[in-house]
Amino acid sequence: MSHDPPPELRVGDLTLSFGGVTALDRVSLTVAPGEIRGLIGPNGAGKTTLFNCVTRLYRPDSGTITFAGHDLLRTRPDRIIRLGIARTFQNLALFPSLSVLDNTLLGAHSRDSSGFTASLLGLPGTRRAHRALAAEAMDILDDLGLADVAHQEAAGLPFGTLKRVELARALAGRPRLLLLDEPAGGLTHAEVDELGELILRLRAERGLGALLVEHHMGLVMGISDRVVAMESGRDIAEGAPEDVRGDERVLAAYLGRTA
Amino acid sequence: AEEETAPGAAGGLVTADDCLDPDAATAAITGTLKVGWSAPLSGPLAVAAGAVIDGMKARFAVANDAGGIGGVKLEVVAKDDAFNPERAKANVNELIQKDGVHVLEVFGSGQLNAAADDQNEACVPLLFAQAAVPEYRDAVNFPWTTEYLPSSEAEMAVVVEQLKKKYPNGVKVALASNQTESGQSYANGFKKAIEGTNITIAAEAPLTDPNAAVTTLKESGAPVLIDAGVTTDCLSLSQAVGRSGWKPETFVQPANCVDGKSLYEPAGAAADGQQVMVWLKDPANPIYADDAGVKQYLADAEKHGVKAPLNNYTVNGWAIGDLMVDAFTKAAASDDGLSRLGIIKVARTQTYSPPMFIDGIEWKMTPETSLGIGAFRPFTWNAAKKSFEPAGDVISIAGN
Amino acid sequence: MDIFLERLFDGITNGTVYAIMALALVVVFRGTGTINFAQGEMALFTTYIAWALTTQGIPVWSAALIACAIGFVLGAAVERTLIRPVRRRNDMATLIVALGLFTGFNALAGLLFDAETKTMPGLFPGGQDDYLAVGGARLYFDALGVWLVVAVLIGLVFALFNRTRLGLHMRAVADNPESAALAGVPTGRILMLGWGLAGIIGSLAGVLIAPLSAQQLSLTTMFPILIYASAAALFGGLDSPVGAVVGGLAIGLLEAMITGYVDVIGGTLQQTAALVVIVLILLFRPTGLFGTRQMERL
Amino acid sequence: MSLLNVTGLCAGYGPARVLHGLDLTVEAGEIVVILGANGAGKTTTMRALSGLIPHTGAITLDGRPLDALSAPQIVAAGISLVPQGRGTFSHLSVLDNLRVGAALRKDTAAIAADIDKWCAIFPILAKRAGQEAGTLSGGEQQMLAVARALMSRPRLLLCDEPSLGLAPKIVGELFDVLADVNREQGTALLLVEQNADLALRLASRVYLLEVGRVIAEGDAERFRGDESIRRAYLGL
Amino acid sequence: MTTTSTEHAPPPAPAPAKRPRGPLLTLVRGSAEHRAAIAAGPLLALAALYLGSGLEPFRVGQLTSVLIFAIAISGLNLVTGYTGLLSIGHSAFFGLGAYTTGVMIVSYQVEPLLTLPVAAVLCFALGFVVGLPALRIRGLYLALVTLAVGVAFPELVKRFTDLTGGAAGLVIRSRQLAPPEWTGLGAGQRYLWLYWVCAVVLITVIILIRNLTRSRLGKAMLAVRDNELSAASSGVHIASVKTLAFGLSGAVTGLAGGLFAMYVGALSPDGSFTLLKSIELITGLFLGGAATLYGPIAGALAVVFLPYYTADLVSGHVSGILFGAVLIAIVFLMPEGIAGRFGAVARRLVRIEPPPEDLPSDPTPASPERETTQK
Ligand SMILES: Nc1ncnc2c1ncn2[C@@H]1O[C@H](COP(=O)(O)OP(=O)(O)OP(=O)(O)O)[C@@H](O)[C@H]1O
Ligand SMILES: Nc1ncnc2c1ncn2[C@@H]1O[C@H](COP(=O)(O)OP(=O)(O)OP(=O)(O)O)[C@@H](O)[C@H]1O
Ligand SMILES: [Mg+2]
Ligand SMILES: [Mg+2]
Repeated sequence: MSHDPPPELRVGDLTLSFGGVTALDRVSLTVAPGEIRGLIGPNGAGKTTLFNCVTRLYRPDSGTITFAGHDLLRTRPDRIIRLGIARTFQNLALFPSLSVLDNTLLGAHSRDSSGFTASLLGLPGTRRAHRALAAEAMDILDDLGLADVAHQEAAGLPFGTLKRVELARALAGRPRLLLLDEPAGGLTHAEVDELGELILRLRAERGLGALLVEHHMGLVMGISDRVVAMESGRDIAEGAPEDVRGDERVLAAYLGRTA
Repeated sequence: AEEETAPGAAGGLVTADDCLDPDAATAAITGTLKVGWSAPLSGPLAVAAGAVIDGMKARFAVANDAGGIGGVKLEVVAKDDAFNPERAKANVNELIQKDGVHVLEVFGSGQLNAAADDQNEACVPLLFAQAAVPEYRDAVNFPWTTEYLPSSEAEMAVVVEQLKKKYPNGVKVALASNQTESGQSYANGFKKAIEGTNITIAAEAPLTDPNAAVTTLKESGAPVLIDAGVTTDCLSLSQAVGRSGWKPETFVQPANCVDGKSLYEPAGAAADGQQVMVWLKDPANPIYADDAGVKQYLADAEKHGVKAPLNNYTVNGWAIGDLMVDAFTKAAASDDGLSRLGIIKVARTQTYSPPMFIDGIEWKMTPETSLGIGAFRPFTWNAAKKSFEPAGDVISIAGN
Repeated sequence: MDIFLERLFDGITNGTVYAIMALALVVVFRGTGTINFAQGEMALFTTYIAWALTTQGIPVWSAALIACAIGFVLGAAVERTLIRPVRRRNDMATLIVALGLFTGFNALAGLLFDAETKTMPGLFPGGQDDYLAVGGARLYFDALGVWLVVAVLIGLVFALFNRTRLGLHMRAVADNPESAALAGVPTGRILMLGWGLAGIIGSLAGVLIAPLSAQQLSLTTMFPILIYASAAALFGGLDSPVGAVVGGLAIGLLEAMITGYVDVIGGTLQQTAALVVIVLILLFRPTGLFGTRQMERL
Repeated sequence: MSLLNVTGLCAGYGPARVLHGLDLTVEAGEIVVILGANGAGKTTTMRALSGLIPHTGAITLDGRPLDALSAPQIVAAGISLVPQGRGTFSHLSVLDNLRVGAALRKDTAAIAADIDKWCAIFPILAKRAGQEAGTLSGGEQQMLAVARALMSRPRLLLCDEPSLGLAPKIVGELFDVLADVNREQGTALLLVEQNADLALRLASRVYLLEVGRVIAEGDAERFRGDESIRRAYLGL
Repeated sequence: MTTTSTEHAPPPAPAPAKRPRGPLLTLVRGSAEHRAAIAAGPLLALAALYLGSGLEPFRVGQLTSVLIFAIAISGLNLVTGYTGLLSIGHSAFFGLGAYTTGVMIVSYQVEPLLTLPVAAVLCFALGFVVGLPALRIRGLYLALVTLAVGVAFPELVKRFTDLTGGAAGLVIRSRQLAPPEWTGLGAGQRYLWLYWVCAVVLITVIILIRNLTRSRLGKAMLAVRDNELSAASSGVHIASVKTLAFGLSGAVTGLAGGLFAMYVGALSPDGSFTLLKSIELITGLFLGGAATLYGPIAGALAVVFLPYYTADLVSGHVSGILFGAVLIAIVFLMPEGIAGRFGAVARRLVRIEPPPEDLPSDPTPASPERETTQK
């Protein structure tokens, strides 16, 4: 793997419209390896749509997306995670009837290489592999303070908890780039701070990069290396957090007077 | 290719030697003789099956009133199979093993198929099955089974006989066939019967959608229309023919369409002149007003509370009951006595004319042929009078 | 030409039969978000009632109206007592209840009216001379009548859903019952109404279909029709009344034309063939012809 | 007499009990905020008040008991909820969503005026008027949910984390709007909010919830000012 | 059960603080008692099977059909229960399996048991093909595809009369089904032979499905059922999961079909392989408990014995009404299905606790029911 090009996400001139709505309008953006990149913008700016294009849930009308030299637009949705990109969903997209642990384990689906016949026969090797993954998933849950609910069904857990399960699932895929869509939604202040620390720690430990969509200014500005601001499908500002925070257009379109 | 023979088929004569329990097969029946039915008591066929059983029960009641078979009373045990072969199989086994019936009866050929092996092995006679599968007319392989319904082949042979007389130079025929087993066996029977004649099939259409079928058949311009269908097709086909404005010269319906009131009257003028092959007397038909058999039947039916005495299925059930009583009586008088073996031996060689069979038609089983009913009388429907009228004499194929 | 016309008329008539039943399915689906597999047998039951009334000398139109009224009450009652308590638990519970109703109503009809085939008088003149000659083919009034009823019905259902508050509330309840309740929509009453309306349409369908059906009125009349009506509704797009009708007509026409013109398939396979064609079309329009594209947003 | 009076509220899901005897009041025209950690039972409280889940204890609105009422009847009584997770009608158009919000109202002209009003306040709703609500962005749906709840012109509006997913600018505007509604129509507000600072600025009183119980209540003023409370309860 | 009574007031109050009584028995996972309890299950099952074999032959026959249905329903469970794809076309798999076995025995005199793998393979292929449209078509629309398959099967059987016997049906004579010599069973004990064959097949199927549902593919199936898009984002290849699920499901149901052919001997397209059979299987699945391992057995018992006893109790149409009523009653009383209900009761009585140190040694919960409860 050493000769792999650095896992850099490059989005170039991405455009997508739904009927009359242009959700993305020639957006370009790069996330360098190990970089934490904030992505902000008013509601409806196209942030989630950008994520959906990167993870191949939507097919853009034009533009390019590459990651570590791979053309993502020619990659199947289920292969994205193998390339090292995992995401969380803004509005929760968990598996409600599965336990928190199983939800997390599914994030590691692509890393489970046990053969079909072997698992059908219940061979010891596959069980061992499975147990190893489970132990790793448990560690992640521990890390996120979710160990207590590991065996509970996802349905019925409080919103804030589910947001963390989303994150746990994404981490279980051992990604090199995390796409986080409003991970702080529904979290308390204290939890938001912990989340910020966790992301920084992950970068330190695993060299993980992140593209962070968030309306919680404290979090974005606090941990991002650089921030991009979008409006109406276009990128309108880019730079260090302080610069973007002070940008006129960002102030007008996004931050308003509360900033 | 099979050299094995089924139990009891030694030289065409039934024996109990190979039975699982030979003693039970030869034991004399005392007390009550139970006839076990597996029939669709629920679902769309419930009325038909119910009527057959009702008719049989009434005939048994008459026999019981007269002292039974030498003191042995007759009883019917019926189980519902919802016209489902696997349930019929389970029923038959339960009837044999748990209810200890002496004689079996089933409704439908899939059901007979599912039951025949078990019942032959157990050496419990299955008599006058409501089916017409050629295989079971074979006394060697299925010594313990007989069928009641005339074979479609026999019926179609008679129909073709008729056609040959009417159209000596041959004729083109439009064939409407139902996609079920009985429909297909009619269609195949017809095709077999016209082999070597100059009758040809101009068009064949499935009855799944009668209107569509008629559109196609009418287009063929054939003067003869043959309905190779089941009971539910009779009326819908006449109506479709009527609506299409087509007037086939000859329109033959299958024997199971003989119920004038429900299957011909509603079609009005469209049904006029339609022909059908019949073996039973229709108690509602004025031509039998003075018939002794019919009068007796109606009186007995009334006495025993038969629900629909005029229904063709009831009459059939009665006639089967009659055939059974005859067989039981003869068995009681035979060397084997009133035992399962005695009964099947008689049934395999029985010759009898139930009073409700049209005069000149008899039930005939011989060790060589197990045809049962081998003759029919053609009738045509008179729409103005709303009744069937004879359209010739009894035609028999027995012997050829 | 006239044979083509005849097949066309046959196809349209069969198609309208499927269509009208499909409409009933669509009303339940749009109004409550479930598919009522017992719809056919409930319609069968009310049609038997209509038939029984006509044998008592009640004119067939009045009998049909009474059947519709009973259909409404029956549909509403079934929703209230049997469907609602299980609906929330899971979809499959609803399915099994519907299957229970399917068996139950069929058997009840058999018990009350026995299984013998009945001749249901038509709402429209259906004699052998009641037809219009069109290009050498015959277009019977009763078929034409059903065409008209279906045309009117589709208009009414469309207007109900798209032009009235009741329709809006029905759609809201089907979409998200909890939010509908939170908006003050009396969800219970709306669900009952939805099933009731479907009951009316179903009853009307039964009364119209029975005289035209090859099987007349018998315990097996409705099952095959329900199957094709479901196919029609799905083909059209489940939540679209227009789609239901187009779907029904498509199946009817496909069947008629395939039987008529495609010899290889002819005899036995026309239903299969019709469904296969539909599946092929679905591959290109995965949510039916007129169904709203289910956009999933995450 | 208080507008909303809740005493001894217990509720849960199946055998699992979440609320253990909650007492709570909201005066007419008042703005009250409920704070509490993840899983404290805030959403459960809101759902019980709206008649979505069974409960024991007493809930009255203007002295009238609500315990026997169904969710739509509670809306008719004057309580409306902006649920957590929005619960928009995803296959209905934005406009139809707003119309359903006015399900109980008969004043057609005023309804139309209200729709116009909300479309003016949240211009994106006007832009997306004909679009299926399910295709809106997260924040857009949140705006729609608030507007829809207000379409019934409630006397008491329950908001479960209304700022979730909204851009900072919109959050500010939304709180202004809520304040306006409160001022102009006298609508009382009961808010659940993670953005405690913002909520404390708007509200006059606060309840602090922990595992299904009220562990502290008092004037928002006090909470805003008292560093120790802020640190202990709000983690600020 | 999350009752969200939105309309009908007054919502029933939750039982005041009545915590479910403590479990009768608490077992520590991995302890000797726990292992004993786990071993007791199969032993009990074997004992029950052995007891069953001693009943009157017709009862053994009934039990054989229960076993066959249990296999067929287990097959349906894979695709409808675990993967969430409603299939109304499983009558076709059942039928294809039955006809494969039937034709091979009747026309080619193949040893009956050898026909079973062939039936399974053919049905796997058919399932795979049926699964292909599932890549584009979803939800109820997919049910239409399976409907087409269900409608097509009897029509095709009738169409290819030469091979299948057409509408008249295909009959396997019982002498072709005699038990092999090594069993020491006589021709008259055919029923016992078939009973044990079915039992062995069922046990094998259950073990395989158990392994499957714990495997990567099994979890992927559940994920596809719960949320397709997010499953894809987690790296699940939806297409292969769906086609494989359909294929495996078809193979298992086809296996049951092959056994059914041996059981009933008489195959008729209109008798046993219409959509009504699919409905029977679906009914069994949901009565027993979808997405549970043992639900299909409970469902099969219900499907075989409910109509039997309702027909015994009352005759004719009343039995149909009773059957419908019982069906609805079961849904009311046990919305999670019979097995689901029993699982819940069992969990209340016996609690399995993780060992004190709480190592995630076995990530799968003790009861197979738990991880898969319906939404
Ligand atoms: N499938 C779709 N059909 C129609 N419009 C869509 C669709 N998906 C997104 N849109 C529109 O595209 C725009 C961008 O949406 P997107 O979800 O990307 O916004 P966002 O930046 O994530 O906003 P938020 O911060 O509110 O989550 C929105 O206005 C939305 O209405
Ligand atoms: N549908 C449900 N079924 C079972 N338990 C539930 C359900 N919904 C919530 N709970 C439980 O109720 C408790 C309180 O949850 P609730 O959603 O009220 O918390 P919350 O305070 O709103 O949290 P958050 O800030 O994360 O939204 C939690 O322990 C949760 O697990
Ligand atoms: Mg977004
Ligand atoms: Mg909450």
